[in-house]
Amino acid sequence: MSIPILKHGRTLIVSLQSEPTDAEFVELQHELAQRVTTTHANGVLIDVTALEVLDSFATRTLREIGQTVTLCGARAAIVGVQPEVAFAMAQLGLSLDGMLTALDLEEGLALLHAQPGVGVVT
Amino acid sequence: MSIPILKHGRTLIVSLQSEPTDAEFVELQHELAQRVTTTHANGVLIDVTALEVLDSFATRTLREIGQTVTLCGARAAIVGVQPEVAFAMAQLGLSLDGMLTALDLEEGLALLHAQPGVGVVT
Amino acid sequence: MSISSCIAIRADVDIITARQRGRDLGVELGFPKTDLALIATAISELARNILTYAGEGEIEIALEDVGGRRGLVIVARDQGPGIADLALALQDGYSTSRSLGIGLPGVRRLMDEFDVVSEPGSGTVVKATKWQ
Amino acid sequence: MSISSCIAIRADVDIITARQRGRDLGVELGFPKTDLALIATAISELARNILTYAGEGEIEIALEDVGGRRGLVIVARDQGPGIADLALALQDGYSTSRSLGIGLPGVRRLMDEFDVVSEPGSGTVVKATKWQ
Ligand SMILES: Nc1ncnc2c1ncn2[C@@H]1O[C@H](COP(=O)(O)OP(=O)(O)O)[C@@H](O)[C@H]1O
Ligand SMILES: Nc1ncnc2c1ncn2[C@@H]1O[C@H](COP(=O)(O)OP(=O)(O)O)[C@@H](O)[C@H]1O
Repeated sequence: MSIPILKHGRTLIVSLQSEPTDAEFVELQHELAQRVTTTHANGVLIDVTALEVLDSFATRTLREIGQTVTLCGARAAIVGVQPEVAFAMAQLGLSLDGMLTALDLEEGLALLHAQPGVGVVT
Repeated sequence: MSIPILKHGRTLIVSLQSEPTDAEFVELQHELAQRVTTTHANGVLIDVTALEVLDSFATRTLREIGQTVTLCGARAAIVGVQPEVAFAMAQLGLSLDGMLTALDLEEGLALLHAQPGVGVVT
Repeated sequence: MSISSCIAIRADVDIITARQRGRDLGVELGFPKTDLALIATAISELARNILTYAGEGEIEIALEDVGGRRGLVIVARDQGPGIADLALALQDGYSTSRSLGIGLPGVRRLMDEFDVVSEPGSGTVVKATKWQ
Repeated sequence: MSISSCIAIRADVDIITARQRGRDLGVELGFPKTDLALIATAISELARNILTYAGEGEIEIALEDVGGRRGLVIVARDQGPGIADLALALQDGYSTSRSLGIGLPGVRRLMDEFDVVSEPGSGTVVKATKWQ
């Protein structure tokens, strides 16, 4: 696995440092679902601060990651979408509907912990 | 009724041990609605840890169970969706939107109790 | 090693038998766990369509070997009413029953190759392949 | 200053190379940050379509200068199957793959000018321009 997944308490944190390829995005989806179950995580944070593009493929995969992780019983949030990236996504017609979003990792953690059932059990 | 429903405090617990047939799923839906009302339950937990497939029929029925139980005044949560199952559901285009999900029975109980109106009365 | 298996689909228990058989063959072929779930889910959707729309039919599960590249093939076959508008049937959300309408387009997403042959009056054959 | 760049699209990493190259040229031309994101996103969508539908092709990124008005031009070119129904392909949500179907109509919205030439059997050429 080329994209590292860190664990902080019961939250898995993924910082996308360089633009992932399509294959790496799909691998991340598999890996995160596995890890949520095996490590008993209740939250997943994906930091996209470093990404200059979120195209339709990346967006669809992030949405699927959110769905997969939620099905497994955790919550996922995307943090750090840059303003230019958000603007391009909106123009393209894309949204992260149904996903939690926050400014940065710190706010993302706070947001996850404010979800029912996530903050209470530590 | 082939699928046993256990009672733990005011929570009904269903552990699906073998793959239910379509007819058993529908029977479970009826049965749970009845039981919520007759036993005065305020929460329902459905454990799908043992299931290797949740196809569109199973997913629709689980969502309907969630809706039915909610209409009867309780809350339902699905626990133990396996990572491979979650991945396949996301690929198929399915989600458990609008339902509570948790990692396992223990967390499911905690999640139900964190819901407004469920935790207070025990 | 069993290389082909045919399951008659006549009742809802047959759906479970069919997907279990698909899983078993997948395990024998050494498919990873994620693919096993995709294969079993695809079989489940196709078998239920047979039951719902044709009443009965069969699911064949076989090993395909094309120049050393191995795959698992699912063939769902029935003599039912067939599909009048295939393009429509392959769209997400289209259903002539009270169902979700994501069976066919979903199976296409789950598998690597996907093919439907159907004519009104002469039944439906869906073939879907997962490569190793 | 480089005024034109051509990137062969054969694998998913090439998508990243192509949009990076587009960004770089945009920076050289002095495009604002917002436009750089729009350009990179458009390149990404067109490059992925080449990979998905034609298997391989190329992305050309060039500077256009029309009477002192400068723009960045993206040309996506492949010898793939072509697009049978262009009007349909330009509709939001229409896709023949498991995709979202907003690539082509989306690129049209992202850029200032947009043009597709495609015939079944003779490949596809998409040209899109962002003016400064
Ligand atoms: N085996 C079949 N025989 C006849 N019609 C079928 C068959 N399978 C699918 N169809 C038609 O295609 C439509 C779409 O199928 P599908 O995408 O699986 O959704 P769903 O089964 O949820 O309706 C069905 O509503 C039905 O009209
Ligand atoms: N380079 C291409 N070659 C052949 N067909 C294409 C090409 N680009 C797009 N298409 C066709 O146009 C449709 C719509 O494309 P697009 O809007 O980008 O959506 P998507 O790629 O998500 O399907 C595609 O599904 C495909 O059928």
